Amino acid sequence: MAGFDKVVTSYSEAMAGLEDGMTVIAGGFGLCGIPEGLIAQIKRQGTRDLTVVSNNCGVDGFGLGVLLEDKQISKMVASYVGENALFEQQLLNGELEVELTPQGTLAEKMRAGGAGIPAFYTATGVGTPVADGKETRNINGRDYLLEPSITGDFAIVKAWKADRYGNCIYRHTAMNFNPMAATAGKITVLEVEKIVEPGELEPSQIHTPGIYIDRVIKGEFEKRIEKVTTKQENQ
Amino acid sequence: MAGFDKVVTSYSEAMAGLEDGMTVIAGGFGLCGIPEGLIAQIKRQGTRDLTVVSNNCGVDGFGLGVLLEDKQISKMVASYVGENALFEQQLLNGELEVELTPQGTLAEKMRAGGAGIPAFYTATGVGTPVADGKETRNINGRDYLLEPSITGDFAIVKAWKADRYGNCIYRHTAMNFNPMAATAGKITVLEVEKIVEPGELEPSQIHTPGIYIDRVIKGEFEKRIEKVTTKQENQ
Amino acid sequence: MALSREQIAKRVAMELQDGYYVNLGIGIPTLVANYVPDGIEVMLQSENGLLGMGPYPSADQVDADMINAGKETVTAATGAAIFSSAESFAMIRGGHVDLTVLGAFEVDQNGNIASWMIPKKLVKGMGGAMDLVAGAKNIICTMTHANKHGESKLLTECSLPLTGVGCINKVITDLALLEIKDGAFHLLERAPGVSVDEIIAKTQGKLIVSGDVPEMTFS
Amino acid sequence: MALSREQIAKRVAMELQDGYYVNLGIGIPTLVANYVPDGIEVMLQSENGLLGMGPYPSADQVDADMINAGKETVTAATGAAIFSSAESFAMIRGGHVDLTVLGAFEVDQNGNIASWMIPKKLVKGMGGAMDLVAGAKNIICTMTHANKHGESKLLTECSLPLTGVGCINKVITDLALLEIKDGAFHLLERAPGVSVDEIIAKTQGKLIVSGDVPEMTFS
Repeated sequence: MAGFDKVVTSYSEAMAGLEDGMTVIAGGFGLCGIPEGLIAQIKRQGTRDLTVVSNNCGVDGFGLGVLLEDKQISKMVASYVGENALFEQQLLNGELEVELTPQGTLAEKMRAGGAGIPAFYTATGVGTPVADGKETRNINGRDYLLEPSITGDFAIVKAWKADRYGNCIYRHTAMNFNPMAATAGKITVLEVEKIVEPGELEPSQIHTPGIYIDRVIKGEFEKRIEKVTTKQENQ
Repeated sequence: MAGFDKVVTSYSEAMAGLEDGMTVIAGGFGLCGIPEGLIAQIKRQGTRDLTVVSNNCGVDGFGLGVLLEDKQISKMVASYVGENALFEQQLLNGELEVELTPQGTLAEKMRAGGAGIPAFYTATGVGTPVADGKETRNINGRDYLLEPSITGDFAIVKAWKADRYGNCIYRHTAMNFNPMAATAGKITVLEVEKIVEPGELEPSQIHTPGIYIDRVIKGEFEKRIEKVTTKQENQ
Repeated sequence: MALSREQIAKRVAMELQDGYYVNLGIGIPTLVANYVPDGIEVMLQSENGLLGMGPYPSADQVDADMINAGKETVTAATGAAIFSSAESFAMIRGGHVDLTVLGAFEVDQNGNIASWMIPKKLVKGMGGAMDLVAGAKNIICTMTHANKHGESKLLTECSLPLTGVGCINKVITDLALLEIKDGAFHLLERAPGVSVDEIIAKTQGKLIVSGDVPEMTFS
Repeated sequence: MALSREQIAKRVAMELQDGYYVNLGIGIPTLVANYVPDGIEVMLQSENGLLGMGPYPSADQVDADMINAGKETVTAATGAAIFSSAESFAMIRGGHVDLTVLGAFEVDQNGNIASWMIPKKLVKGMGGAMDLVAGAKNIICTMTHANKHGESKLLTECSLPLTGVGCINKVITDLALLEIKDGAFHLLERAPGVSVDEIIAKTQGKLIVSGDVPEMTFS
């Protein structure tokens, strides 16, 4: 790598430096817009005792779910985790700690983490179990919770197209948590479908500017669909 | 207006409901990306005692500066206001109150206001006059200021192209404060160079989704330049 | 007779207004999209990051990169916008969504809602529900009036852990339409053929019945 | 001899590293862009919302919609990105900018900086300076060592209202390059022909001089 060319050609380079006990923030919503190859690399590396921050934890055998197979995740921060039996089992066995976080608060925690905002107030969760142990403060007549931001040692992100500088765009709703995750990693690794040359992406249409991205790798994606719903079946 | 068609055809419709004493949040950076016609309409309407929140206050005779001519602004919240003599004069006379706010904090206050976050912590301004009267709190070993968010009765915003639903895109650096301003108005009025039909803008390339926009008007723009700098002069 | 799921959805749909941005939860709320009254346009917000959710795709339109918050493949309507989940919840938390419709286990007379957690059962998570109930200006809760044991789900005080506090304005059940205000359920409409007495019997929380309670109509 | 503005900029430019994202303030810092060493690429961030600021446009390229934070017409470099001011300051506040170069009225031995407000003079505002000094990992302050009355601007304690606290790592003046750490200015380099004694005389704050202090070189 020289200058701003952040493209790496192997997954081991892409995830170099990931160590046991680190925090990994992952983009994606369900199985949509997940960095499939980077997750596979973490499984291959066998890194353990990870704290993973992601809206969901994949399904059995796909997405972040594969990191459960060898018990690589010790703590999961997520808004909804109900899609895999292995998760359930490890949770009940006490092998896995879970911090359930409201989806919007989770998105904002990642954004705030990347934006140098250590904490913010939100009405979400006031009066619920989410408020346990958190400061509640009345501002202009309404109660709000103080929520700390999240940063990670690594962020793993999936985009559609990126240039060599890491400027990237996401495709449709595969955007989801990826832009915030991208900002919140000490090292942010971007896995993309296509690498283009700098200048090919219109500057004002870039979703995530390259300043947030440390490494870019071209991946191949299965893009498994969680729930195929079509007109024929439903209307 | 029916359904989601937010296009209005007169400036008086565009700014209907603006009353003396209200708070107006305006997009723009210097004279770049300012809603010229909406500002002119406020001058025409003669609405007084306004609190205006904007990064700058235009120049003498252009941009928000024209609202100083008839003393329509009683308070200005801005990060930098040094470009007009009239401003200086009204400030020294005590006719105008100014709340200087760091540029990044101002941008974030607007975003937070639109996003239902009543306050956030930032390191910006700690130990400076900006911290006077604000809570300072140590989080993870560093001091931060608690900054309340900003919302306005009206937001006036300038974009390049919008569809009838108010989905819009900005052109180059004329984006600046406009996306945040758009979210922070009880009523948000968008002045644009071109109106297109819904579906013409690529969904994932829209900068501001129409949900934030109440009225859209097509304007004509002078686009005055504050400092023309060219290669010939400088290199 | 108690309303079917479809009838509940149909009654909810009558609350829609032209130009509303609406978030529909999973279950009965999703069905509301099928009953938008003629002459009215609404735009559906899906909290993963889509404003202007269209119908399900045809088999050859299915795209793994185009899903809704229920993780179902969908299409984008004309004039849709797609954005990050942070932007999506900025909309929700900031009160820009006109109406949210969601299901619940319990609702109480103070507008509290419990919808995500049953102690000693495995908790899958709250997803976006807590943000939706905290942020929406206007929330309709759809549910059966009583559980399968005949116990009321409209309570004096929710017994389950809450999703949100004092946030529910309106409840549409299989038996009735009720408004929540001033610490009580106000019975506004009853399902066709359902007696006020039955509703009284199946409402554990404080219920206000004033005058004749009309039967629901669906158009 | 004291350095010219251009020479200060040239010395600052030697601090650049390949692949740095850099924010340059108004005045001397702006000139740094003209002296980026050969073989090194940097990308300039402009806080209104531009990453990858290019040179000034030719007369026929001038575009009112393409300006920098100094409100000057500029161009976008190849591979530039344009975004909102909130995003721009998310980058800055979040510590993603590798180096910030800015001017100051005063700097003190604890790394405090005063650069925006002179009491009893009209205050135009801090613009983005407070965010930049609070957010940058690495800040170089450029200034003349003393004011026109010969009074030091490198102080024990800033006398003017602050822009930021404990944030300046390095000062490059017309006389010297100094590092600030452990509550003192550490003299690392002197301008060619400027004596250590002159620097001592013109530094009011605590100054550490260890061993021979080399003269600056510019390449």
